[in-house]
Amino acid sequence: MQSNNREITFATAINEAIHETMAANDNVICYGLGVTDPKAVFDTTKNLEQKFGSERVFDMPTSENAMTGIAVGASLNGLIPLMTHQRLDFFLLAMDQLINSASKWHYMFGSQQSVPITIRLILGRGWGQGPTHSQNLQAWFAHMPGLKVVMPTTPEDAKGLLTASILDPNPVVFLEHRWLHNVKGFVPEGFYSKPIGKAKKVKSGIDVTIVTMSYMTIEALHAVEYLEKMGISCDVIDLLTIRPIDWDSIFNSVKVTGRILALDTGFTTGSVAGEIIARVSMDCFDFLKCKPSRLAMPDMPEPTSPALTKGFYVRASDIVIAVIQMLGKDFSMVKNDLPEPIPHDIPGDWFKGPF
Amino acid sequence: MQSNNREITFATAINEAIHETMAANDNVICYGLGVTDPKAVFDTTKNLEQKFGSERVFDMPTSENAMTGIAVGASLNGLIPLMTHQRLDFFLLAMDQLINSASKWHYMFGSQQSVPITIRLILGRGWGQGPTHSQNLQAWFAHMPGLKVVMPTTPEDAKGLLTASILDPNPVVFLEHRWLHNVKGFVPEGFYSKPIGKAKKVKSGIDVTIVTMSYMTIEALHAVEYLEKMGISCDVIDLLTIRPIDWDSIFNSVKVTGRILALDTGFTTGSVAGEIIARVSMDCFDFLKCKPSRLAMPDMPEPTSPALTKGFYVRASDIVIAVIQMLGKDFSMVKNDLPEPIPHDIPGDWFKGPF
Amino acid sequence: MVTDLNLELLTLMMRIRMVEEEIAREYPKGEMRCPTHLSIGQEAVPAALGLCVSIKDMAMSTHRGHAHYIGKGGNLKSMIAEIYGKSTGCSKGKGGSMHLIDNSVGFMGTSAIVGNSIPVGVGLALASKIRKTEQISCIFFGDGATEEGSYYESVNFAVVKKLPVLFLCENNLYSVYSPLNVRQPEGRKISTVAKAMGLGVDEVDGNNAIESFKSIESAVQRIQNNQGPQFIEFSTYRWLEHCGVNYDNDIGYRTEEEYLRWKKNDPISKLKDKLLQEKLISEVQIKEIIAKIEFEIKEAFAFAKESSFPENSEAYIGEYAI
Amino acid sequence: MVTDLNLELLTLMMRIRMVEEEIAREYPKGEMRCPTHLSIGQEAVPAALGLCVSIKDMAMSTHRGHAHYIGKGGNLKSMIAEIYGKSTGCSKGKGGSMHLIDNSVGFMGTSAIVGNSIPVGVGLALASKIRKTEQISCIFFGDGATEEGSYYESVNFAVVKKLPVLFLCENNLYSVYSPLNVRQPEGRKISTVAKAMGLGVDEVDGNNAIESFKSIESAVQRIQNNQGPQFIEFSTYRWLEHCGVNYDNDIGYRTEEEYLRWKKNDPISKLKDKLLQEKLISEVQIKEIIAKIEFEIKEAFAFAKESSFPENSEAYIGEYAI
Ligand SMILES: Cc1ncc(C[n+]2csc(CCOP(=O)(O)OP(=O)(O)O)c2C)c(N)n1
Ligand SMILES: Cc1ncc(C[n+]2csc(CCOP(=O)(O)OP(=O)(O)O)c2C)c(N)n1
Ligand SMILES: [Mg+2]
Ligand SMILES: [Mg+2]
Repeated sequence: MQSNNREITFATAINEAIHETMAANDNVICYGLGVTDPKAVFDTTKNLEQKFGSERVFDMPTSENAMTGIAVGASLNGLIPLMTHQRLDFFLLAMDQLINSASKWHYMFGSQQSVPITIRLILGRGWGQGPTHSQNLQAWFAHMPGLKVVMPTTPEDAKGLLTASILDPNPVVFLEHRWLHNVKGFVPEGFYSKPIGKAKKVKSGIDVTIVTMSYMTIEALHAVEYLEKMGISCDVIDLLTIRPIDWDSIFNSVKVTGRILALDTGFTTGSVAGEIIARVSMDCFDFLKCKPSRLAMPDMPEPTSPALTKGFYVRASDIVIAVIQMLGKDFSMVKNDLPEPIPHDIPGDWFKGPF
Repeated sequence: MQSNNREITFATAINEAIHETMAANDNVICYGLGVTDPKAVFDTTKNLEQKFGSERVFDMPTSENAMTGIAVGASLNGLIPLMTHQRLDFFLLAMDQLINSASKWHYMFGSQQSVPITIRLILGRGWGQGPTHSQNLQAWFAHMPGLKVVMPTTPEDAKGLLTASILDPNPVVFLEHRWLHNVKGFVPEGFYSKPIGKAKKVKSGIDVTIVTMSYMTIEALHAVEYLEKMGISCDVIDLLTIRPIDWDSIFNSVKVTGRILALDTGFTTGSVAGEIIARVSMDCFDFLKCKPSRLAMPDMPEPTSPALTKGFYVRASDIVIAVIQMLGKDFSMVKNDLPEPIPHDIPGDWFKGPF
Repeated sequence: MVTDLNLELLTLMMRIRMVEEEIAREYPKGEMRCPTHLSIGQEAVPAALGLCVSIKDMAMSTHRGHAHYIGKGGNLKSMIAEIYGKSTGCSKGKGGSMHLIDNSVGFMGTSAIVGNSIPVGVGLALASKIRKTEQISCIFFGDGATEEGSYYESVNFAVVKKLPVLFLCENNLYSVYSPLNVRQPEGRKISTVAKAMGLGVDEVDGNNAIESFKSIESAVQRIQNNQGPQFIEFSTYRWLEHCGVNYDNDIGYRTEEEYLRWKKNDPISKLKDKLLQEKLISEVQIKEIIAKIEFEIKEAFAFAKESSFPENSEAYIGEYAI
Repeated sequence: MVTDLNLELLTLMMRIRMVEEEIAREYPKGEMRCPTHLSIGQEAVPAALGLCVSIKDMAMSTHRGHAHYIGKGGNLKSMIAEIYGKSTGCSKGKGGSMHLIDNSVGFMGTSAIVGNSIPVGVGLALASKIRKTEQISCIFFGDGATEEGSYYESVNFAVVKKLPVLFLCENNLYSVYSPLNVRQPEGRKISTVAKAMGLGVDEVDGNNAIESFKSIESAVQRIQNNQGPQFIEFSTYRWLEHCGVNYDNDIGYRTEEEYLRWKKNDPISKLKDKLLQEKLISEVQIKEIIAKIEFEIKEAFAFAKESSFPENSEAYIGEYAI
C-alpha cells in the first residue's frame, strides 16, 4: 500500500480498483451493459477497454441471466469475471444463476471448484427512479449461503473491498449506492485490498451502538455530529460486509453501550437491520438497557413523484430522534434543526439526473 | 361452510380448493408443469382438466419467467391465474416478473389495476433433494411489498387459505411443504375460505410462545406434547401467513409468556423467524423474561447424502431443548427421549421417493 | 378515405413529436424529476398502430412509452401530469414517465425493465382468447429486448397457443449506447429468428407511416383470420439521447453522419412533403393542425403544472388492492 | 480403424446401459436416496461425444447426466459412490445423482435446474477463447431446456462471440410427462430455430451411434475451423420413467406402441447386430465385453457400498472456498 493519499470520488475509487486488479491479474475480465460506452457506468469503467483490450472488457447483450451463468462457466475455466449492472432491479432476472449455480457450486460439487465471480450492482434512490429502479434487496443476498455480500461506504473502503471481492475465490455481490458515487475521500494509490467480513468502527462512543451500511453511514455521521453537541456519544459501526457479518464487532460494542440502533437502506420488514436486531437481542440480551431500534425504508415500493418521496427516506433527523428516544430525552427540536435537504431527492448538486 | 367433516390429506385439500374455486368462478385458470400429467403434481391437480377443460387447465413450456408474466397479463384482462411449480427453486427464474411486475403493478399504476394471481410453490426437503430442490426461501417473498405470502400447515387451513389466495385481488405466493402433502386432517366439504393475514393459536400455554409455520408446526406439536408431560405449557402460534404477519397475535402471546421461540423452515440468517425475534424484541422488550430464541435451517445449502442430513433439520427434540433452556431446566434426557426418526430423510412411510 | 388516413397519420405523428419536443424544452427546468425516454424520430409506428386497432384492443409498452401511449389515444393531460409527478397523473404520480397507463383506451401499461412487458402482453392475449373478447394484444419493444430470454419464452407460448398477439419490434439500432453488433450477430435479422420461432413476419421501413400502417393492418387481419400471432420488425432511429432530452451525437457512440442520414428520413417530413406535393394537404391545413396541437399541449402542460402534488401520505397507500 | 471405432462405440454404449441397469436393479433397495434420471435408450449420443473429443475438451450436462459422465470418461466408482451418498463420491456426497463432476476428464458438472447449465457451458468456452486453450465446450440438454429463455440468451452470446461451443440437444420427445406439442408449436423444429439464431446446425438419428459420431465429428471440425458455435439435434427416446427406474408406459402419458417402436430402434442392438452381421465382431467378443463391464460395475458398486458415509460434520463445511 502506498502512503500517498489523495481525495477522489467513490466512482473513481471503483475505477482504480478495477484497473489495478486487471493489471495485477490477467485472468480478470470485466463486462456488463454500458461498460465500454461513453458514460462508462457513471465513470466507474473508464479507460478499461482502452487499457486491457476488448477481449477482456466488453459490452454485452441484454441477457442478465445467461450472462451470469456465463460468468460462472468462465470462472470454472480459469477466468475471474467482474460483471456490472446499472441497477440491482435488472439483476432479478439472474436469480437462477446466482442462487442455483454460483452460490452453491463450491459446496454442491464437494469443494472441488470455486466460482470467483463478482457482481457489481448499483442501488438506485430518488430522482424519480420509482418502483423498479430503486430496490435495495441486499437482504436477499445476505440470506444466501455461499454468497459474500459487500456494501462499502467510503471511497477507500470501496477500492480495497472491490479488489478483495474480485480476487476472492467465491461469488461476491458488491453493492454500490448511487448516492455515494460522487462522495470524495482519501484513497491510497496503487493496488491494495481490505478484508471482506470485517466491519469498521467509524466513530467511537459509549451511549448507543449504531450499526449501519453503505449510504446510511453518511446520514448516521450527520446524526452523530448533532448528537455529540447534545452530549450523546455513539459507537458507529459501518458493516462493509453484510454476509458474513462481523458479529464480534457488533456484540462487543453493544456490550459497552447497552443500546442498539440498526440502519438499513432496504425495506424494513425482513431487512438486514432486522437480522442484526434479532442477533443482538439473542446474543446480548443481558446487556441491553432499552429496547433495540431499527430504521429502514418503508415497506412500500418507492414511488416516483418527488412529492411522494418527501420524508420517505431515513434521514439524519430520524436517526437522531431514535437515539434520543432510547435515552429518554427531549427531541422536539430535531426536525427543526435537521430538516430534510431541498431538493430531497438528489444526493447533491452534482447529480443532474436522470439516473 | 358445511359441517360435514372428513379426514383427507393436505394434497387432497389443495385439490378440493382448486376444484371448488374453479367451479365458483369461471375466470380462474390453472396451469404449470405437470398440472395435467398422470402424477397431477402429487395429486393436487387431479381431475381438473377433465372437469374444467383444457382451456382453463393446462401444462406449459419450461419457461418460468414468461409464464409468470403471462399470468400477470392474463389477470389484467380478467382472468384469475393459479400457477404451480413443483419446487420453489425453479421459480427463481421468475423473480423479475414476480417482483418487478406482479408485486408492484397495483402500486405503481396508482391503484388502477390489480394482479390477482396465485403461485403455488412446493418446498422440498430430505431424500436427496440436495442443494437446488430444497430451498425454503419464504424470507425473500416476505420481504417484498405488494406480495402476500401464505404457508399453511393443516389440510383445513390449506384448503381455506388456497381458496382465499386465489380469490384475493393481489399476487399471493402459496407455499406447500412437501412433507405435509400426505398429512391428514379434518376438512370441511364444499367451498370455504380462511382469512389471509390471521395467525392461529394451535395450543394455549403460559410458559413460552412458540411461533411457527408450515411443517415446523408438526415438529412443534410433538415437542409441546413432550413438554406438557414435563409440566411446561407452550402457546403455539401457527403463522399461516408470513406477509402480512399477524403481529397482534404474536405480541399478545409474548406479553403473557414473556418468552419466545421462533421456528422457520428456511436458512437461519435473514429468516422470517429472525424478523419475528427482531419485532418482538423491539415491541415487547419490557415483557421479555429471557433472551429470545430461534431455530431454523443451518446456513448451508442442503446436502444430498442422507448421511449429511442426519441431524441437519430442526426436530421436536431441538425445540424441546430450546424451550427448556429458556426455563433453566435440565435437558439431558431429551435427545434420548426424542431421537431423530429412522429414516430421518422422509416424512413418513408413504413417501417412496424420489420427489 | 385514404386522404383521411394520411392526414390522421400525419396529425398523430405531429402530435407525438410536438409533445416530446415540449417535454424536451421543459425538462431542463428540473420539474419533471424522473428518467424520461423520448421517441422523436420514431413517431410513425406508434401512430400507425393507434390508427389500425380499436380502443378495445390492447397495447403494452416499455420505458420509451410516451409515443405508444399517445398513439393509442391515451389522455395527454394525464400523461404530462404523471411526468410532473402530480396526483392527476395517469398513475397518480406513483409511476412517472416509465409507467404510463390508460385503460380506457386499452393502453395497459409500460415497464422500466427491458423485456418485462412482453410476457405481460402475451398474458393479455391469453385472457382475450379464453374469455373470447376478440381483443388483440399489441406489444411494443425494442431491438435490445429481443436479447432477453423472456422474449423467446413469450413468443413460443404465443405460437403454441395461437394467441392474438401482434409483436411490434422497433429496431432503432441501439440499446442505450450499444450498437447492435456488440449484442447480436452481424447479419442476423430479428425477423428471421421470429419467423423460425413460428410467427407470421413482416419487415418494414418504420419511418414510413403509410407502409407501417399497411403492414400492421395486414398483420391484424392475419390475427383475426386465425393465422396466429404476428411479428413486424420496423427499422427506425431515435434522434435524441437514450434517456433525457439532448442531442448526443458528439459523445462518440454514433456518428453525426448516421444521425443526419436518419434525420433526412424523418417520418413526419416525408409524409408531409408527399401530401403537400400530391396536394392532398395544404400549408394552411398544416398550420391549423399545428395550432390545434399546440393548444392541446399548452392545455396539458398547464393542467399538469396547476395540478396539485399528491399528499405525502399517498406514498403509504396502495401496497395492496382491497 | 473404423472397426475400432465401431467397437469402442458399442462398448461405451453397453457400459452406459449396463451401469444404468444395475442402478435400476439396486435402486428399489432405498440405499440410493436421491432423485435419479436414467438414460437407458439414449446411450448413442453420450458415447459418440465421448469418443469424438479429448479429455481437455469440456462437457456440461443436466439432471440426466450419468450417461454423459460415463461417455466423457468420468470415473465410475466416484459416480456410483456419489449416488450412494458416500464420502468417496465425485461430489463427496454433497450433490448426488444430479450433481456429477469429474474435472480430470473435462466433465465440468451437471445441474438439476432445467436450462441452467447451458450458459455455464458457454462461459467455459468464453474462457477457452480468451485464454486460448483450444478447448471445446460441449453442452448436453434436452428438448425441454430449449423452452428456457437462458437457452436463447446463451446461443445468442455464443454466436456473437463465435465461441467454441457444441450444443447437443437430445430430443427425447418428453419433458417429464409432457409431450412436445403442449410445449412447442407443432411442426417447428428445434434445429430450425437454432439455425436462424446463427448456429451451424445438423440433425441426426440420435439412436444411430455411427451417424451421431459423424455428425459430432464434423461439427467439432467446423468449430476448430473457426466456423463458430455448432448445434446438433438428436432424436432419441428414454425407455424408463422420467425420474426413477421403472417402466411407466402404463400410466398413460405415452403409448406402449410408441415405446415398442423406439425399443426396436435400440441404439445398442442396432450397432451390435450390424457389426455381427458384417462379421466385424463376434458373439464371443461381445461376451468378453460384457464380462469386462460386469466386473467394472461390480467393483464400482462394491467400492460405493464399502465406502464410508461422510462425517455428519462435513455438512457444515464448504460454504466458501478459501
Ligand atoms: C433488464 C434490464 N436491463 C437493462 C436495463 C437498462 N436499459 C434501459 S433501456 C435499455 C435499452 C433497451 O434497448 P431497446 O430494447 O432497443 O429499446 P430502446 O431504448 O432502443 O427503445 C436498457 C439496456 C433495463 N431497464 N432493464
Ligand atoms: C427450471 C426447472 N423447471 C422445471 C424443472 C423440473 N424438471 C426436471 S427434469 C424436467 C424435464 C426437462 O426435459 P428435457 O429438457 O427434455 O430433458 P429430459 O428429462 O427429457 O432428458 C423438468 C421439467 C426443473 N428441474 N427446473
Ligand atoms: Mg433500441
Ligand atoms: Mg426431453
